[in-house]
Amino acid sequence: MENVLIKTVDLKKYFKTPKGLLHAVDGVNITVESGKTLGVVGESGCGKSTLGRLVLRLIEPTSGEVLLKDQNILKYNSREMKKYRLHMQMIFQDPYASLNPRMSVTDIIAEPLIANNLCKNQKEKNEKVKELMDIVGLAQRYSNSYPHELDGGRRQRIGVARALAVDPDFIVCDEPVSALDVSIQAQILNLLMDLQDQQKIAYLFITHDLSVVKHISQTIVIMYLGQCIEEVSNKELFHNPLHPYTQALLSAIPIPDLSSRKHPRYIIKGEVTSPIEPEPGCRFRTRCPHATTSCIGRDIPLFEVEKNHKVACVLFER
Amino acid sequence: MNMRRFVFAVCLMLFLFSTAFSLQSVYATAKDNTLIIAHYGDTPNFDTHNNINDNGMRINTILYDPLVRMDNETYEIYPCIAESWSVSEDGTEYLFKIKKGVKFSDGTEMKLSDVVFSMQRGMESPKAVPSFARVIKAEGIGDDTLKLTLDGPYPEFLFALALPTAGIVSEKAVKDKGEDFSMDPVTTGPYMLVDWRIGERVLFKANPNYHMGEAPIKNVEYRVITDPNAAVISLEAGDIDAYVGVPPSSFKRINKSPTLELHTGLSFGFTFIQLNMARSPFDNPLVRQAIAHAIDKEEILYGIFEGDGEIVDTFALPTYLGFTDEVEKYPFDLEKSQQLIEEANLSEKTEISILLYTAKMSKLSQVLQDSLADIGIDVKINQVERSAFNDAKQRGDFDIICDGNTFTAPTVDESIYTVVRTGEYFNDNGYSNPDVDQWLDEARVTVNDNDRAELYKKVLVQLSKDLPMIPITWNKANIATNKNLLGVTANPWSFYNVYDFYWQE
Amino acid sequence: MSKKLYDGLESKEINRIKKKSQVQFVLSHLFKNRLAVAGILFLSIMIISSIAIGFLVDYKVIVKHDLRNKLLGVSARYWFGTDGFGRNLFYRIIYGARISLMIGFVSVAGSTVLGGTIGSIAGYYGGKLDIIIMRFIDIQMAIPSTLFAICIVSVLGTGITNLLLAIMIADIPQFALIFRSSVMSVKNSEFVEAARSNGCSTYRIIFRHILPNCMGPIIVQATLNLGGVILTAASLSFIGLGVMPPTPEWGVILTEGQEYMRDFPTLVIFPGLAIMLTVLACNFIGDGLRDALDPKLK
Amino acid sequence: MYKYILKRLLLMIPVLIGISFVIFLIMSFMPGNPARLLLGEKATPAAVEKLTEELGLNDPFFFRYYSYMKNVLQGNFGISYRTGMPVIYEIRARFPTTLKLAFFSIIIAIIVGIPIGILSAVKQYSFIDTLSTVLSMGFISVPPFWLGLLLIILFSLKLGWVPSYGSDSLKHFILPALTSSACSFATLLRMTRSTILEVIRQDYIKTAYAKGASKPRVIFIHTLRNALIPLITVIGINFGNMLGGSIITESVFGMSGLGNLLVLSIRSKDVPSVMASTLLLATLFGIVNLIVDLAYAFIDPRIKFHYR
Amino acid sequence: MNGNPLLEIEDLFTVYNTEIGVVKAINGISLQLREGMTLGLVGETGAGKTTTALSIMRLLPEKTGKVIKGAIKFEGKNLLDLDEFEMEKIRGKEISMIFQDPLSSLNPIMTVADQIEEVLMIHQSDKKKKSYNFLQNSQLFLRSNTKIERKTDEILELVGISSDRKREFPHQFSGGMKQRVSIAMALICNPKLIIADEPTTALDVTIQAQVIEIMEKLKQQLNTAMILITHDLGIVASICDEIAIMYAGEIIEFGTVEDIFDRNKKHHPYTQGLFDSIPRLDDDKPRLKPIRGLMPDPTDLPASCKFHPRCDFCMDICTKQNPLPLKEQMHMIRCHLYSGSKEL
Repeated sequence: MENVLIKTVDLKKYFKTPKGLLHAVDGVNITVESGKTLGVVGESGCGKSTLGRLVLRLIEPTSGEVLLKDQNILKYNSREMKKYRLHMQMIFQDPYASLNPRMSVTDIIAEPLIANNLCKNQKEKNEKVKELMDIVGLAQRYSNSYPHELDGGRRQRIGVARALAVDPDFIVCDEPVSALDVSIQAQILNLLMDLQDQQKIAYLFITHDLSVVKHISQTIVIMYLGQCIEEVSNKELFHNPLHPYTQALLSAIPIPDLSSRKHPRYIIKGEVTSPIEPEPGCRFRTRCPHATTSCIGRDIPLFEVEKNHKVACVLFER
Repeated sequence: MNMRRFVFAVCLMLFLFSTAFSLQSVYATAKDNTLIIAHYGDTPNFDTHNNINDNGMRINTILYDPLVRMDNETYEIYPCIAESWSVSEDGTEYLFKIKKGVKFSDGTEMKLSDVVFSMQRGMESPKAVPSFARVIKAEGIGDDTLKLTLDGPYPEFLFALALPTAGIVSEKAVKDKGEDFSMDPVTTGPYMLVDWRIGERVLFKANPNYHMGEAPIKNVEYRVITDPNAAVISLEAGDIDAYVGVPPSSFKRINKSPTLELHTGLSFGFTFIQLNMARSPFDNPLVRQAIAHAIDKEEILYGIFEGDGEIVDTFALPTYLGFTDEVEKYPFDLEKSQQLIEEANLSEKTEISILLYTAKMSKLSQVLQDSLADIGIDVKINQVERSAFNDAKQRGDFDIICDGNTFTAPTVDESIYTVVRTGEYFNDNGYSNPDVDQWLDEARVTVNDNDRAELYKKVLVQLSKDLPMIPITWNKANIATNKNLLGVTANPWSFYNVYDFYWQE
Repeated sequence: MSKKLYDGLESKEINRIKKKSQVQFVLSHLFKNRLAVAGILFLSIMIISSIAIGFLVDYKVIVKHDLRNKLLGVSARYWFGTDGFGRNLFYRIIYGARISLMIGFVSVAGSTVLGGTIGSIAGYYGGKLDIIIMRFIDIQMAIPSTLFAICIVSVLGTGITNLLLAIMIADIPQFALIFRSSVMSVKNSEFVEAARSNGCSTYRIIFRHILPNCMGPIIVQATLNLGGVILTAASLSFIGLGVMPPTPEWGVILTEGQEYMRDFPTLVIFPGLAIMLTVLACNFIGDGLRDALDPKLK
Repeated sequence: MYKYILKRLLLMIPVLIGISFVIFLIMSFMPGNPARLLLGEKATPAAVEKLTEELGLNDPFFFRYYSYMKNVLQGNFGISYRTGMPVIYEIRARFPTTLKLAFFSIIIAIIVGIPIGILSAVKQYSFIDTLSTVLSMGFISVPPFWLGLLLIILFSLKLGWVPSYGSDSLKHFILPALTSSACSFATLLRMTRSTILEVIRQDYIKTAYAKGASKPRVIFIHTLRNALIPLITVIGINFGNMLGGSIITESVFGMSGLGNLLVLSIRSKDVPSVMASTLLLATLFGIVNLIVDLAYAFIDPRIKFHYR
Repeated sequence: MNGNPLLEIEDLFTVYNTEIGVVKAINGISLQLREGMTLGLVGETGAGKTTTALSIMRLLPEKTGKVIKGAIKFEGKNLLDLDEFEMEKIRGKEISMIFQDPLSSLNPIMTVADQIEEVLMIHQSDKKKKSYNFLQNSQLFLRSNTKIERKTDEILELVGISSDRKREFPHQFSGGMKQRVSIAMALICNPKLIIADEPTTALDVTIQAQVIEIMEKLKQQLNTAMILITHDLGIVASICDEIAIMYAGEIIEFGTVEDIFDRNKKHHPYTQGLFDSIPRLDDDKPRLKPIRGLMPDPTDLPASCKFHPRCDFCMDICTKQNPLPLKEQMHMIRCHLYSGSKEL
């Protein structure tokens, strides 16, 4: 764990709503090692996107710390923050909404360079853009195109190129492939993995798709209603899921194989409850088949069951 | 929430709206014997002493009886509430013998005390100034004589008393009703108020107790039609029987119509251009004369006013006491005008604007603007609201004013005294000539007609030389009526006593 | 072999990619709309002829009375006849386009800039500032804009400049609202978030990312308002609170003609037609722009 | 729900105060002395001065505003400078005309605009659709005062079917209502068309077809009610615009309504009348907006849910 | 292989006339579906899956969409020959449809019960007369009768919604509940065929599992045939009997579940590519093998094999000729790779 790049300490973000405080992210501790990928999985509304934005300080957390190489970035003012932004970038979910429709491909990719004064002149800028386009596999002839003229896969490549422009150490990928078709999805996943190999970039990979996250990440964090309920290594996840929710999630995923027909499927009842002013206790207990009274009344912390495997469930509490 | 409730609610709302707006049945405008006269505006109220609105005064003419009334054509004063009258030697005391047996519209008898009360009420009211400006005392003598004391001789006083601002009110009604009196007056006039729909119409019926006998036309309606063209259409369509103040552009049409008749006559008023003598370049008499020469009065009269009026060179008509033809005349002569301007040697170009407020004057001012452009003076037209106009005029903040006036009686004093006498209220253009002041004041205390005529002559001649204002045309008054309506003559004030009218059998 | 085929497809693809900027794209769409083209044509003709008439005819001829020739019918010399002052109605109407369009363009530009500033600030910063600005806008919106313009003209006095100011002030809240809502909708989009994560300054975010993407509805609104402003200006002149005669403003010409409406209806019909067609042209263009800028088409 | 209505009504108060302040401020900048207007040209300067003092016109601005508002809160809208009568008399007499005019116009606009809008949406790109588009654009572009004059020329002067002037019978309302409904009819038509086209594109319309619902059923049961929601706003806004537009319409047709009163009062610097009529119009405007919002809740359960 | 053919699609061609040009959405597909069977229609965006469904329902966008060739026989009747009124009787009663987005596919201003009952009412009244008495059977003037109400309660309970909530509006339900309502609506008339267009794509995984379970259960209970449109091979594997894989408006491979998911059998290169593109939970591929290139432009499709520009096995013939379908029992593939033999 000496390679820790990003670490959050008890990160919290509460939103004000007319019905009360919405606990979007509620005390999350994650660690991203440099050059590695941390996957974050959860259903819609579990706070995973909020977590991604908190880590980048695109929104201000309610409390907690975000440490970039042991520096708490939350302490910096906006000018200092600008410097740190160069280390951290983001790739967005919707390749249609995340590109400014009024700017050409070159302009979009060059935007971080210009905003941070990273290139001295037009020529340097153009060369850098050209280079980036080569890296992500975009043909040069698209450099004057506008996003609306391109398809989803190419748009997402632009998004990747933009994130790479400032040579970041760390990229938050917020569901970068969920809006894409399977064949394109695979292209982008390969691209991201290649980039990691070449440039040793660390990813915080947010998705709702367990199979994708398993494919790309070394460590996986499962979130439920703003809390981290299981942290597990890639290999362990499929063989030894511990938390009942993780088990349900794994079982719910239809596997493109006939063998799955034989297994009885384990389907959890009910739906995600509202994260507005939750009572203390395990947030999954309303749907959990193993729920007991011990699940109520106190927040269950994440504790290590085995090496590289932490879980927040009373069943495994020692 | 379901659909049925929604539909029900919509129906309910529609029902409520429709009942709220259910057209109040329009009362029958019985064509049989109702005379409908239209004016351009509505009256604010029906209080004779508190109403100097044109339209209000027209209404008060038939609602109230003054002490005396004026004949439309001969300008002769004839008795009404006052049977007869006499003036003291020095012209400051008037004795009126009040008619007996006059009844108010509520049936009560009019007493001398009512008349005295009315006079005193008028004197107190700031709005009844046209009638009472110079009255200092009103008292009853015996049981049928009213004595009015003035602050000086005032030969035109009877005209002032004939105005509808000097009506007779019931003392008891005024005291009982308080503020409501102005909405529901008790009067001795030929007609009584029946109904008023603000901004639309006023209905009257003949006063059955009228002291001169009940009016031949039993019902009268005063209708508001702000647009004169619309009024002419209504006239032609027979919707209304008479309209006061027809625009000249419609004269042809009315004269051609087989059912309509146009009655015109000279009014107590003229159209003039006032030059601000306190300001450059109008402080230079040459410039004033140049302007006078640049005005083509004939073109204005026939081109703009459609011949409605008479060209004048001075501020009096030939019938007026003291009228003279020996005044300086300024015929239309552009060359002369340009020459005068050159002589005046206008060095600085100042910004000159014409101030006005009515649409009628807007046309005149456009023509004036063109004329002045011909002699090298560029002017702007500044049409403002009436209140702003009065304001600017009083402050003397103007260059040229295009205006028309109306006064109480057909005399030279009435037409010019307040406008040219130094320090008078309407003298806004800084004109001051001690000689003129002296002659005007002298004429006021001179009882002998010949002597007064001489003084007025001197004043008029002097004014034509000084040129504080340039007279353009003498205005005319008109009323267009249904041909079947008889007894109509144009009133110089445009206040019509419907009592004189009657239907052709 | 297969490599060659691959290239073949790629070259085909190149043809398919429209190398058009956003502006060209919108314009090409706009020019497909026949009504919008008609509007542009009409407006251009109006603008060109109203400028040309300034060179061909002396302004004095346009405003100078000639009472001997008043109220003439349509003839070769007087295409639309003459008015109550004997002036050439055709000249006056053509010249009037200058005034009406000038009032229109300037006041729309003014209210766009002012309203835009207020609206963008309210929309971008939100919070208490937004609430305060919105209350002010509410207040002004609750007063009918015609009434508001009349009040302002009454205070400032009549005349072209004052009329222009009055209309401009009365239109500000409308633009502020549009700017505010577009800024608010764009503000939360992902590409703005991306710009922020790239370290763009607030200034750069507003001017480079947010405002260009708000322009669509604003351009449409401005074009449509152009027509509205011309109408309001004419209305105010019509009730005697705008431009003063003899300036050949359309509302003024109409008012002057109203007196002779019964016998010479052309004095009312021609200036009215001029107003209507100009406003119609603006509306056609605005409508065409709205369709051309419609994101659903892209 | 009642709580919500109350809240909205309370929220109107600051807006009304703001409006009164703005108008009072503007009016106080207007040149001219009301006292002189009230007394007429021939009144003596002394009398004018006395009245000026009595009306409190020499007081400082804020004091005047304060005392005016105090009176308004006591239900006293003051004495009109123009007529010398209580303002409330005139407003009471004129208000129904304006309301009636606006009401008739909006009814005409709804009756004509919505069905044609539906027709042109259902038959999109047909001849009817193009015709109604061009027609509605024409109506939006036509100057209301000019349309009024043309209607007068045609129907009153040439044909003599309806009176051109006045406001006393239903007949008198025909031309003015047509005139002032022209613009809102056109906007309503266009809005109906576009919202219906918008709604028709929605998935639940596809669902309705998939259920086997016939086309008229889909349009009248599913589409129209959903489309009604934005339409209500348009109707509300138009109603407000009509109150403002009454200034022009009433002056063309010489109707004695609030609009006419406003022009008259502004011209004669009749502050109390202007204030009272503006406040009345603004209140009405606010109430119409409130009704619009409540109608939303009535039609759209999502919003109703929100209010609880 | 049980049952008679319920739905037969023969050589169907559907196009959209758009501003950009003619979009060839379906290019000659033929299908057979027997009673009680579930057919999975798999493909990526733009493959023509939804267009197939809309063509069957005859709900293509009126102005642009058009079937230009082919037949759709439902119980022997060609649906394309029916007039609109007869079609209305079939929709919702014989064939019903479930849409992708439960959020937008329910009318937001009608209660759930109203929307379900509407289906019953429409199909009750039109037995009588061939007339558009649309107002008579609307809720405007008629409250639903008890029979209908009971049926609604039943179906709601069946999909797992308490009948107490039936007077609530769609916005008061969560996404999964809404999709259950859609299912209830589709099932209430006991249709013979349900077309489900990506019914679970918009839902979370755990909810998706719930919904799929219900659909499976009900299908078996009611013995309804179903066409399931999806891009998710996992869902297909878990509930479908037969699978058709679509690419650019053509069915490029068809077979039973066993045929398709048997990795040892021959497959179309596209099918192969799809399987290789999916990251899987159960094995640790270091790298995915994506299909290169992009979907072809639907306005400008190659006349020959539609997949050849992206195909790793592209041959000369592929650029010139559209392959004919090759069959082995149920299993069909359209590819020149296997055209050496008459059968697979």
